[in-house]
Amino acid sequence: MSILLSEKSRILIQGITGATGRAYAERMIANGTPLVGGITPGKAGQTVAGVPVFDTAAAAVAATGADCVLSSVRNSAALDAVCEVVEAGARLIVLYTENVPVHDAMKMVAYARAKGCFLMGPNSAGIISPGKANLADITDSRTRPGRIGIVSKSGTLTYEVMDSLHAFGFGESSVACLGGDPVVGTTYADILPLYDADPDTDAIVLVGEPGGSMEYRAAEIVRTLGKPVFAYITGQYAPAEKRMGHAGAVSGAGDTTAMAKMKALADAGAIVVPVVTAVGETVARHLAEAA
Amino acid sequence: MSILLSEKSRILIQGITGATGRAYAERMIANGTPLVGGITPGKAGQTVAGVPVFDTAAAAVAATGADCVLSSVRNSAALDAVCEVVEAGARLIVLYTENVPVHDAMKMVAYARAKGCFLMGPNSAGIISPGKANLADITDSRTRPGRIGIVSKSGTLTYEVMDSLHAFGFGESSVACLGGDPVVGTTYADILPLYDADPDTDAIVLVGEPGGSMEYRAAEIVRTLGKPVFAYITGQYAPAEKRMGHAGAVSGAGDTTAMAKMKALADAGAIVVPVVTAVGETVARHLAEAA
Amino acid sequence: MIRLLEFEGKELLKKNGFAVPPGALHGVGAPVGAGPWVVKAQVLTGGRGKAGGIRFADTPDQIEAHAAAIAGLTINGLRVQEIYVEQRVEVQREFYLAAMVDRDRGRPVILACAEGGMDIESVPRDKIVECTVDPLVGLRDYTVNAVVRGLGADASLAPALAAAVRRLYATLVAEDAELVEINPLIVDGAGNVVAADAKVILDEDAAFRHRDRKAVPDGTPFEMQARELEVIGIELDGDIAAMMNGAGMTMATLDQITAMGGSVRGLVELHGVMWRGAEHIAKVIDLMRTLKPRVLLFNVYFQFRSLDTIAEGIALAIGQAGGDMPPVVVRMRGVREPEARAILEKVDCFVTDDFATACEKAIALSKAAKEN
Amino acid sequence: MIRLLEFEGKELLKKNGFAVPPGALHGVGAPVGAGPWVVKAQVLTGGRGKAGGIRFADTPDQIEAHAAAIAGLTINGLRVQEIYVEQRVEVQREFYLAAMVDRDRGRPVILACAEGGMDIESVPRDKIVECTVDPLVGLRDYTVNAVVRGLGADASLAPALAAAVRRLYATLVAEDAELVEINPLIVDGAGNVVAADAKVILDEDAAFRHRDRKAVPDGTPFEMQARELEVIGIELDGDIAAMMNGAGMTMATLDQITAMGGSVRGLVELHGVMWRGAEHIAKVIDLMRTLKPRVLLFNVYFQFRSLDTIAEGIALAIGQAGGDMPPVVVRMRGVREPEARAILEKVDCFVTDDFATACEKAIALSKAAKEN
Repeated sequence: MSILLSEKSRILIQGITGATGRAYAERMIANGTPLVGGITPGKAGQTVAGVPVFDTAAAAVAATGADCVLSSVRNSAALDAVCEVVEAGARLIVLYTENVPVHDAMKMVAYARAKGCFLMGPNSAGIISPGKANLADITDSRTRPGRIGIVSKSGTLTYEVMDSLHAFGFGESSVACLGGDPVVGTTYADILPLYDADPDTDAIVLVGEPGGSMEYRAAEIVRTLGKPVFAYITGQYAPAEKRMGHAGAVSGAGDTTAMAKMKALADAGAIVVPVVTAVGETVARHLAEAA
Repeated sequence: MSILLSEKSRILIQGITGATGRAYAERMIANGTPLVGGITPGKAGQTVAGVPVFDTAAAAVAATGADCVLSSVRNSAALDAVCEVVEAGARLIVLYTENVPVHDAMKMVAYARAKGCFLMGPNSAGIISPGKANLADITDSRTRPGRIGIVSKSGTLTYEVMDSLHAFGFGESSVACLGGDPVVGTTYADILPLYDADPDTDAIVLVGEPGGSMEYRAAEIVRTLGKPVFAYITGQYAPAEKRMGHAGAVSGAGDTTAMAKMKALADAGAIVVPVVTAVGETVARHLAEAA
Repeated sequence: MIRLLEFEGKELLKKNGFAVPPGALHGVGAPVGAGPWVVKAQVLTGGRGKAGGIRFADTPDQIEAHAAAIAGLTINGLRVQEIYVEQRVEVQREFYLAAMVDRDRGRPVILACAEGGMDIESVPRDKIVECTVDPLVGLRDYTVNAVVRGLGADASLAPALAAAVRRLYATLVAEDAELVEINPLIVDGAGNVVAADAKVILDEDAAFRHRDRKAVPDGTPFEMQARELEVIGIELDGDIAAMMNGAGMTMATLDQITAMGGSVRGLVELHGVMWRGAEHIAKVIDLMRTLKPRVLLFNVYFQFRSLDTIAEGIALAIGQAGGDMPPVVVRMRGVREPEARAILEKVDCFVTDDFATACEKAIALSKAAKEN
Repeated sequence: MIRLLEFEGKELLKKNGFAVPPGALHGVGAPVGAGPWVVKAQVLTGGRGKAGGIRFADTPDQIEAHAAAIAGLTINGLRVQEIYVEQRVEVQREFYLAAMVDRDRGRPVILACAEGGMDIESVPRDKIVECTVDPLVGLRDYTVNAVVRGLGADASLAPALAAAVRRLYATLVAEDAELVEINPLIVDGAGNVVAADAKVILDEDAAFRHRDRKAVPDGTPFEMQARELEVIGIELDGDIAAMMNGAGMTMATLDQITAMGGSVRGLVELHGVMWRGAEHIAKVIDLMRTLKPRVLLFNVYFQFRSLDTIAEGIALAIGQAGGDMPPVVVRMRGVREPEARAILEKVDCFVTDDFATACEKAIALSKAAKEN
């Protein structure tokens, strides 16, 4: 199994006729991701990578039974795009778009939550269940099916974590990137229980960052889980009050520093890994000891 | 047991310092309904019927752990009132107020649904679980604890149904009045499964009316239930296109007539009762045959 | 439910930013601008064109002649209320566009059709685009664009039509309307988007947000008078006039009488005026008597308010009417029932606490009255 | 994050319907109206009063004297940018009122305190009323009323304060602001509610809705130049200048270098300019060289875009710099790695595919350079 996304998912790309949308569509079809259609207003009747294009999300969902959407639209269209697919009944949305205004992010997050939809992002690198479906900017060949669940705010850092795990023979059940912006839809607290309930996940790797309180809510959940959680928090030496591209990574008030979060997660029972390159080794050592 | 409301509910009255609010509060306390407080902006610190008054719903919920609200405010304040208690985390709201603008009703219904809150009304006569809690304009002494669940759009007609049931020795597990307006929060389709799952309910009485399609959605649910449903639809001889006080009772298009609804419910397996005074007798006969 | 005449609807559209053809009520000053004109019957029903209620005029004299002819019309049983004269607009293209409250789905809905000017009910369902709006997020671009695509116009018209769709939805919400229908919405000779007709229904429950609005719901004189007394009255053509509390009870009483072989002359639902006291109730009863029913039936069940008031009202009305009162049947149940019974013992009426018995008695009395 | 100076913030408040004291920048025409005036340092930091940045003037001569004194000030390490002169307002009452984006809760929040004019962080938490707004329903009366109660004013002021709260929230949303803080909000001698100060932060990501707005985020010259190249630059005071893709990688590289005993001179996050090509990358590298780092480190991992571009950019920059280039360490992984390696084999740099190895090498080189 896997979380949120599987070979049974029915996927749409919003903005499928754009350059990025088209590239994703072709990669998905080439790698066996169950893409069933796309949405571009005014382009109904066309096909991209062999799947049909629809004018509206409602028409696409009605025709294909789609439940997952990868959205790659310009930032000024992001709020509209997310509202449309939420209203059409999507259960999972990856919003890849960066630089979404925070007021738009607050609205789309509130709406998606109200409708029980998992919104990854804004500014999410996506979600992938290796060997089953890929709704992420992560290359299929760089992932490996396995039994570790990853949840991360960062996209690029996730590549490092996977490499580190692969070096010790591990693979991933799913990889969920929450998005680098300060206001995102799905949080650690939403994802952790899904991995805990997934029979094909043995352990969870959580990648966090300074700023915000999302990792504290995660720590509360960690206390309730049966599976080991390995946590790496980036930005341990980040200067205070600087903005690191991800607007979320603002280490402002004292207790939203990486160090404070590492302590909170350790107190809650997580195994804290100090450098990202040590994740695989730490997981291997711990699981060997537990066995 | 009962549905939605029990002796463990923690109840607030919104507008408790008004004449109607005060009357409800005193009746609740006198009859053992678990009233824990009230809300009237600017009146924090007062008490009514021995329970504390708060300025805001948020403060009242924080102080009392309340989860249910009876709202009796003027129609111009109804949207605001419902949004406030929904946001404060109420799980059940009875909106007694009549003449709520339909645009306000649409907004409050959408918001309550989005937050997973059962909103009875606008224009609901309330909900009562006899012997446990009374959030309705139904006198406690006119109800009788028992094993029949009632769900009705009408308030007054519910009195007739109870009398008719009592005459044959039955009582009620709960009585839920959805509200007479065309746009209301909780519908038959929401309530029927709750009665079906309630171990202390043996049978369900559904009271409907012409106009709208709510009874058709109810019929779809009736097919899936294990318990017998007795349906009475009022307005069988109502003139078309007339407004009967409840704005909802407009029998416009052919298939929203009482007769068409009775047929749909009968086809779905409900036992249709042609006149309201025959409800008790029909239930008694059917349950005796089934036994 | 307040239904507006075309010219009232157009005033409301204009206030909300729509272009409408220049026009004025006939008899209010000179005709607006230069001809040609259209002379239009103002009446709350459709099919005006076929009934001769819409005529073209090239000269002021023709306006007068048409107005005189239209003034005498009765269309679908309704007399023409006003005559409206507006400049005739050159039509390049016609659309259907409407926004309404969908009571079933509990949401606003926008309807659009590439063909305008005809009865929308006669248009095949698959030619009508229907989009609901979630009030939690309001009207968003994806819906506007879907509606505009549904109108099937050239791309060059899309921005103007999108603006019209946004304006339409804003009007529905801002005016607390249940329906704003523009049929046809036209593109005129100069390429402007103009509302050539307007059908508007307003929500009377939102009057508190529109203090300047004079609520003018329609109905028979009996129904209008009932509304003035703040009760809901419905006029039918049978024998028994019945007064109930609650809409459900009102309909159930009608059902019961009809099912038992009786007939109803009128219904009054008095929920909401009980606090006004016995004299107000007596006034409502006087109004019921204007229907000349063969029997007056009261069927009330109060669980919150007490029955004394209604009993006093009935006693008062019987006393004031003298001998001019039809037979009275009262079914009462609820709070302070013995006290209410004591009041009614002093006047001439039949009292019971049973719904079916009351209906039976009222039917028997009405049949007896008929035979006399 | 665009922080506005007080006078810019007040212009924005005025545009959104707030009353502000009449004022103008010093040197732009004559002082507004009659005295007395306040002469205020315009600088993006607090504590202006204590630092002598706010002075009262009764005559134009005093304005000039104060302006000259203030112009020379450095407050909390920042030079005064402008001097603003406004009419002095008689203060009857002071409040604190702010609306901001609460990034943790993902909601707008309104803060209010009955005591204004002081640093809000020094006010006891229980004296501050904090209300969030659910974007699904917007600001509603129950929240407005709760905020107004939190201001603790007389009932006679409530309508004016309620209007101010609504206006504040509308400003936050309409201007795509992250913060609109009015401290103090005052009641003047005539009983009017006036914004006596303004602290505003705007969301630069919403620039597409505010085309007329000139985005002026602040930072060091290096950081500003980085922004012009559409990358994010951060200046520190160590030895190694590093360029990464992704914010997470940027922070992780800083962590790794620091944890391994090295130090960082600057960070550049280049995600988002890859499509611009090698020449743009070379320009960014030139900018990094202005920091005079002892070593240049590149740590990139591309799973979607290919590595050629970055390799070409590095090769180009090394070629153009001639001998004036610090040692270069490149860690590359991802799409078209062999091709990228082939490009870098032609220039003088250390290449690896391992994160830790790259950091180790960069630290060793920076220590060697320091010893020379």
